Amino acid sequence: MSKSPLLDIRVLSRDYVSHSLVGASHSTRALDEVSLTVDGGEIVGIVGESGCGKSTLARLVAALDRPTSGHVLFDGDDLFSLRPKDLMRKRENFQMVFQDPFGSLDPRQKVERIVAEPLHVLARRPSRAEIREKVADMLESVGLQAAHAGRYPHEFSGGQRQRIAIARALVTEPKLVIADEAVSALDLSVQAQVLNLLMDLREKRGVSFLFITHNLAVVDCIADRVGVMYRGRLVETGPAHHVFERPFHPYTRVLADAEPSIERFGRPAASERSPPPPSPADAGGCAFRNRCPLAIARCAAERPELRMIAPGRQAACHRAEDMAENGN
Amino acid sequence: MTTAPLLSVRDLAISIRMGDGSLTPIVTDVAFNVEAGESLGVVGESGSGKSLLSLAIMGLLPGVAEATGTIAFEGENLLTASEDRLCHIRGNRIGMIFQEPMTALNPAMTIGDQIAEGLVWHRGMSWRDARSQAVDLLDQVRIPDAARRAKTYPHEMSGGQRQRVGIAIALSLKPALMIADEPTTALDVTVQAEVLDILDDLAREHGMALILVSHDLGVIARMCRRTIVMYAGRRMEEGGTREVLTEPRNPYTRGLIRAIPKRVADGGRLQTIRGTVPGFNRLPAGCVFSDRCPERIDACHIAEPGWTFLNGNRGVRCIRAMEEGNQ
Amino acid sequence: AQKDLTLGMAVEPTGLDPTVAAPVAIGQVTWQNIFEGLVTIDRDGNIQPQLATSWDISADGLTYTFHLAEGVKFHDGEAFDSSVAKASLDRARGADSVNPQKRFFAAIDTIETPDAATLVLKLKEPAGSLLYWLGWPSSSIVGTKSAADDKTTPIGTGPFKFVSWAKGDKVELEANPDYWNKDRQVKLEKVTFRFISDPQAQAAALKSGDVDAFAEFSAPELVETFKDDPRLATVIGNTELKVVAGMNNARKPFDDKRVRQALMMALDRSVIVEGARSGYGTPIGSHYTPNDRGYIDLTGVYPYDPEKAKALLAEAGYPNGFSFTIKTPQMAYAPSSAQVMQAMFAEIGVTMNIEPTEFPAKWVQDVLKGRDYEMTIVAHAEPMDIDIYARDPYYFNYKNPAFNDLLKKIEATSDTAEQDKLYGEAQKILAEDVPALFLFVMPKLGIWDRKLKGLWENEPIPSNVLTEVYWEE
Amino acid sequence: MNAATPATGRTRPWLAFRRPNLAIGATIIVSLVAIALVSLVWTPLPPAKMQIVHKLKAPLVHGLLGTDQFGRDIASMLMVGAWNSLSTSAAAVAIGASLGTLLGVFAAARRGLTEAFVMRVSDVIFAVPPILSAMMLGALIGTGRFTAIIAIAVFMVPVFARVTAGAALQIWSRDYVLAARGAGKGGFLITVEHVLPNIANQIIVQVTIQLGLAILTEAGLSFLGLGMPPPAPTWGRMLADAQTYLATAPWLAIMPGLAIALSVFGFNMLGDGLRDLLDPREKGRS
Amino acid sequence: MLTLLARRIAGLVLTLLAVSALIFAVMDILPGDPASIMLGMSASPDTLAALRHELGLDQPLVIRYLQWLAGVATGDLGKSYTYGVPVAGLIAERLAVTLPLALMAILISMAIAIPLGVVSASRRNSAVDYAGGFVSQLFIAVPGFWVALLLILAFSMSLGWLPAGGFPGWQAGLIAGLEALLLPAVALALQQAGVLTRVTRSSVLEVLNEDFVRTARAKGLSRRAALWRHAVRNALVPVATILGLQFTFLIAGAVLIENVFNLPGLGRLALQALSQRDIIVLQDVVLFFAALVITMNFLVDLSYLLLDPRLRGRSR
Ligand SMILES: Nc1ncnc2c1ncn2[C@@H]1O[C@H](COP(=O)(O)OP(=O)(O)OP(=O)(O)O)[C@@H](O)[C@H]1O
Ligand SMILES: Nc1ncnc2c1ncn2[C@@H]1O[C@H](COP(=O)(O)OP(=O)(O)OP(=O)(O)O)[C@@H](O)[C@H]1O
Ligand SMILES: [Mg+2]
Ligand SMILES: [Mg+2]
Repeated sequence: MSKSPLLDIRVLSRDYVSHSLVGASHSTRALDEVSLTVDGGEIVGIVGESGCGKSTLARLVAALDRPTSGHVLFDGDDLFSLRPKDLMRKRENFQMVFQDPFGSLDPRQKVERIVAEPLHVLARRPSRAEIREKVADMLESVGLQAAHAGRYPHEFSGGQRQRIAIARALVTEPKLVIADEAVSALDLSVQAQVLNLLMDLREKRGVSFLFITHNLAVVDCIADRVGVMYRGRLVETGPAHHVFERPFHPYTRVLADAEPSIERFGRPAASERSPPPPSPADAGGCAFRNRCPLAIARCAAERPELRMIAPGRQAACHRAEDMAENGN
Repeated sequence: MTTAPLLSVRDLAISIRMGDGSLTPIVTDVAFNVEAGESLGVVGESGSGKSLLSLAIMGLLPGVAEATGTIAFEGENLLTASEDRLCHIRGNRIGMIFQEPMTALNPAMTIGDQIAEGLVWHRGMSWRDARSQAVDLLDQVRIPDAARRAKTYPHEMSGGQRQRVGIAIALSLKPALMIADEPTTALDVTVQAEVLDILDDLAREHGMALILVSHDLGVIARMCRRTIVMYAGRRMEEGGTREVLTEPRNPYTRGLIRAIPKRVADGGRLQTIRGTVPGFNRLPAGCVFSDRCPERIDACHIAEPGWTFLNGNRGVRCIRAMEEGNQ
Repeated sequence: AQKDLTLGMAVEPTGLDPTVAAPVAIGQVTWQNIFEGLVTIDRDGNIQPQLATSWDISADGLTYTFHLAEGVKFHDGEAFDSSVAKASLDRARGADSVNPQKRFFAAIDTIETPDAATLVLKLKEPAGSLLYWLGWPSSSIVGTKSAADDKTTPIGTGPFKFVSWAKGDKVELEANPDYWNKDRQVKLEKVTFRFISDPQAQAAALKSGDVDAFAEFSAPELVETFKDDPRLATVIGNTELKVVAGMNNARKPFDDKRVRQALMMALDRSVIVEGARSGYGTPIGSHYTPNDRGYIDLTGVYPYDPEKAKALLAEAGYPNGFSFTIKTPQMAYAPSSAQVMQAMFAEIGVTMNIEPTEFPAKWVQDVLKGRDYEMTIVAHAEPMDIDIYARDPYYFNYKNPAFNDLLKKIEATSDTAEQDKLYGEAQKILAEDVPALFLFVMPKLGIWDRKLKGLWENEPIPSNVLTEVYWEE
Repeated sequence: MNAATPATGRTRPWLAFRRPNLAIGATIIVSLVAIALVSLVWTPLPPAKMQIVHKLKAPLVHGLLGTDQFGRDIASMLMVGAWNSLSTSAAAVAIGASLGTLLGVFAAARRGLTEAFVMRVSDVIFAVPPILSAMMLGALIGTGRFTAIIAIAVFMVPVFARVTAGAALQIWSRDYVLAARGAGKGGFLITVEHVLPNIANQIIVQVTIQLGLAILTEAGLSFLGLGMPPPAPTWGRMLADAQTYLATAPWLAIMPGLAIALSVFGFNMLGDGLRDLLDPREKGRS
Repeated sequence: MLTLLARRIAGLVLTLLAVSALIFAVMDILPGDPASIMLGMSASPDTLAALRHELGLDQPLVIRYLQWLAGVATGDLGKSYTYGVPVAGLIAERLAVTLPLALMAILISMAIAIPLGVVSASRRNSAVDYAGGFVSQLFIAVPGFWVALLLILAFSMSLGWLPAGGFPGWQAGLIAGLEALLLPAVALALQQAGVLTRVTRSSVLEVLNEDFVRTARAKGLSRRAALWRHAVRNALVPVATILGLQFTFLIAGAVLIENVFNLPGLGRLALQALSQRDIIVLQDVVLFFAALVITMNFLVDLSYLLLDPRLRGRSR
């Protein structure tokens, strides 16, 4: 790698300590030593089941939360060692889009104010006229009309709201947009519109995306590279299409198999599994081993680390090579 | 058709009384049959009236909604049946599984009791017997360690497990018809697959008819033999699932299928349906889809097309299909 | 006949030992019922023998010799004799005494006990009123052993014994079967004092029969509602409660006699009585009540005459009136009287602002001790306390040497006729000078069961003497 | 892209009055306020004018609503009392609501120790019964309107602090707050721009409810002689004074009692109506 | 559970220290002292000094406060200045009246409010709902002391069924005691019932919108059964909160009613102590109130655990 990546996530961990009213407080590791990079103009997708730490990762990258350990380097600067003032300036370059288009817009603010909110970070406060112009610009570039600036969020449909949220994220012309389930709440027809919009933006403005979702098809559609997460750990990365076509981690396989598709009618043949017992994410071994059809003794003893399996492809599995050889 | 179907819905229309007292029609001209043991999928985007439809069959429409038409279940019109009669049918003959596993269970009652309650209520069983049967049911929906789990509260279970409890409740009285209103949208894919499998197994084992409501075409493809596609409270298309998904006859269905995200060759874009679902108080004149339809013709704006029966058990609502059908 | 009695009182005593605290409610429960004194005061206000069956006063008025009753026992069995009496008086006048009447004992020089049945008081100077004060609750004779605990479990020589005290609610007494004075056999067996402060609740308790009697009913406006009740009798008697609106005579404009006189003339006392007390009350013209000896009616000295009042004000330099503040304690009579006065003062152009003042705490601090006020209104309860205008310091800040001389003369004579004449003169001086606005004497509104007999009608001293009370068949 | 499609039609303001609560409450309160305002310039008789000869006359015998024990005109006193009671309560609620809201949003913004501290302060205030603290305050600074206002306000502070803290915490968990933080905004800006506007409804509703309570409390304080000094008429003191005339002149107690009940009722109805009107969940319903 | 308790107690102690220091300071600033109140208008200065010494009032404020604190820490609440008896006993006597009164009032108000609230909610916008709403609004709007007067007028003076006031003490028998407390309890309960009805109604309405009620109906339960078996219990959490607040209020704030019914209650003790400047009694009573507020909050939290198993899980 000659030039340094736009976003460089280094062994990032986050523990949530729950102060129970009783007894010792106990901590959950929501994010466990995740390392990942995003280059300029790249769309990196993150998939994984609910609760695997996707949103935690997003919040950390957006510097809305502090990690237990690890670093997030943006443009070479470690976000968590910046002074608050510098961090605020830095925010000009990365913004976030949230999942729920109904909850992420303040119902009592007009679209103009909502979209203009991130301009707060600019060193030079733009004038009213400039703001108006910028907002109008943004609204048009996400497929809304400048005239919409004077309306309230409740006057818009879900898809339109998500566009407003995207306009807000783009108003400072950031280099990176962190999209946490940005299309999950949308209906099919709207989802397609928004996905197209994101791809346009990447093309026209060179915006990078860290695109988080639980929908494999969406990632497959939009992302250049994908990271699969399981229980707070990154278990596989690689070019999106390859990862789903030929998974190197059994969990990716399970995910891909479970994804419903209109190309598969009726029930898949090999779905006769008993539900897995909940496995503790202990440090001792692979967290997936209890659900894993390929588990071997080593999986319980030694935790697999993320490693290069093929060019551009990494997996954290002791049996990744076997998977690679066996093909599909 | 020699014998009457298990469920026969005719001319169903549902309206909502708005804050200012006016009635807004939501669901219009819905009709379909469900035979015993058959599985029917209902797809449609959010707000297209799927839930109202399911609730209407259960007789549990919210107070502001009014339904007309007939919903004949085993020959009895549920819309005119007495509340007592409905109480008897609900749970007993028709079971329902709800969308949100997190909120559909009473947080203050053990899951065993929630399952047993229906048995006590309808079958007059003792709580003791009902509870032991509840444990069996939990077993059937593949909840491990069922006897212990029966004594726990919903919050101690995961979403997938709760949804299984919901299935167990609906299943407890061995209803002839099971309505599942988006039973897996709140779950992630691996759990969704498991829940769908269980539902499938049970429907088959008990010979239950199943109405599965979803907005996920993939789920419908996996589960249902027949499918109805709904838009703005209207059925747009009906037929065998495979035919509907592979040879859609309505432009809306076609649009939906094309909008499913999939890898598109280099930088290509997904095809979309332009515009958004209109609110029920501002539907376009003529065909409700006419303002968004890429294949519309002038006639589309004039009158709403009726339901056209095509060959086999297929039907569609579209002027162009009417032409084709009449050919 | 019925042998028990429930008597209502508005105020609960704080402690039951009248020799260590001032509130009249203490005496109203215990005096003559539980505790007795060397002498006592009867229902007409006369001094009568009690534990001292007789006494001699030396001609120079400096030696009092008391002959004590014999065979007297306290409720706890302690025998009463001259040493007990001496101990009791010494306790009241000692250096660390907290007896509220301590200053009346200041005249006593030494106390001797020649024998068990004789007590001799040697005085420093003649004290014409000593004997009277020895009849008061604070002079009660307490036992040597029991004195320390009398506050909560009073032990006396009286015809009733203390049984229990449910604080906030009631005190119960029972007849003392071993009472020493066989001439005075009580007819009640059990007596309950119930403390009810809310006048409406008092009325309700009376009407529902929960309480048999209220010797001092609080709300005159409710008296009318008892008129139709065949079971209850309303008995209006006299009290010593003189309601006066004291002025700060040292402060402008009240330092000008003409202003005070004008204010007096601005007030129609009978209207005040009518408006504030539903007509129950007797207007007075000086600091003296009609039931005290030597009383003269002086209400005519400055009768109601707003025109004259205005003229007098103008003469004093206040043709357009002035404005001032009255500090009113929150007892019912004060704000209501003040409101009527306020309206009347307004007629002569004087603005009076009412400042409700917490009683006793804040009132005592501000007015009585701090003398930081312009006008106040309060009922003076002690009998024959005309001498307060001679006290220095006292809250009126009134200074009249002629008046002071007069009072000294009264204290020096023991001839009652002469005393009465001098009292008359004193009343006249006050009526003329108007150091305070003399308003009215509060009546004793007794309301009780018609069959109940023997309760005091008048109140020469705040008390509820039950020795002669009985139920008619 | 076409014009936006409103999710729901805009609420037409007059429709609000289809809600009986709101209509009844607003009518009562507006009339009371109107009467209170009129009393500032006109009353049938001067409220402090005594006519002892006409004392305790029944309604219509002398004056519209009769006279009190001093022969004062009850109708006039009630009118001025409306002003005194309403303005005292309004001032108290204004103070209590602003202080409490301030504390509440501050607690919500800071969480942790600050929140615990605010809750402890509420506990402390709750621990001292309002009448007791009013009496202490009265002894300390004298009785009067100011004391009554402060005494009532003190008791409102924890109420508002709790209500706002709860509501504000919910707002703080919204994604748009997260978005604002992503825009580099701090606690103060977020509170002003997002939290306060979004909890304003709940505060307004609470204000109307507390106004009713304040009138009751003011009446209780006046009843104990802790309110405004005479001759200023207040409903509470009129009721207190009337107590002993309940048997002989019942209208004396009934009139101010009704006035109090009516205004509390009005404020509660208004609060209820506003709650229904402002609750978004109620929008779709009848 | 124990840590929960420990935290609460720590909070309690802090709050109590703050309250007591505050009251001590305020009482010191307040004009008037117990000695001159006890000795009346004509007491001489040396008598006053003697009494002040006897009561320990001649010591500096801080010393008195610390002495009082030390006493409380060792379980000695001190002696009343005016009554001259241990305060603990005084409070206990008053509590014997106030506690049953508050309990009765709470029970009566629950008996009125919960059915009324539930029925109003389940028949939203029906005649029953409007009537219930009107009645509860009325209960809230009418001042309690006024209701008390009317109750006395009707039931004691006219009908003579119940005593007009006062408390005979429990030694007079359970019936007599309860009779004496019945009217005041009703006077207190009506207002509380008004509030509680509204809380119950809105809480039940909220729960009726929950999905699990629909699940219950889908099982075939009738409207009534779903309401009582599923909705009501879940609706009780906010009701419990209000009940806790009300109970504290009834113990501490029922002064007006206690006055009208002449009940020797705790609220009146506090007022009396204040007007007599009996600082020790006042301190102890307020201390008790504060402890009560916090204990009540704690009990309410415990009742949440009872009503809502979700919270139980968290504390495991
Ligand atoms: N504030 C928090 N306190 C304690 N635990 C938390 C907190 N936020 C998240 N967690 C836990 O951390 C884990 C990861 O949560 P996160 O929200 O990142 O998951 P996710 O992958 O975004 O899930 P979803 O798909 O459901 O949004 C979960 O187990 C969650 O319960
Ligand atoms: N109780 C109600 N009051 C008012 N409108 C309602 C009510 N219930 C449903 N509607 C309206 O009826 C229409 C259809 O609602 P329904 O819940 O049946 O949609 P759905 O197809 O189930 O959507 P989703 O996929 O989001 O669940 C929507 O426009 C909705 O706003
Ligand atoms: Mg997430
Ligand atoms: Mg739905």
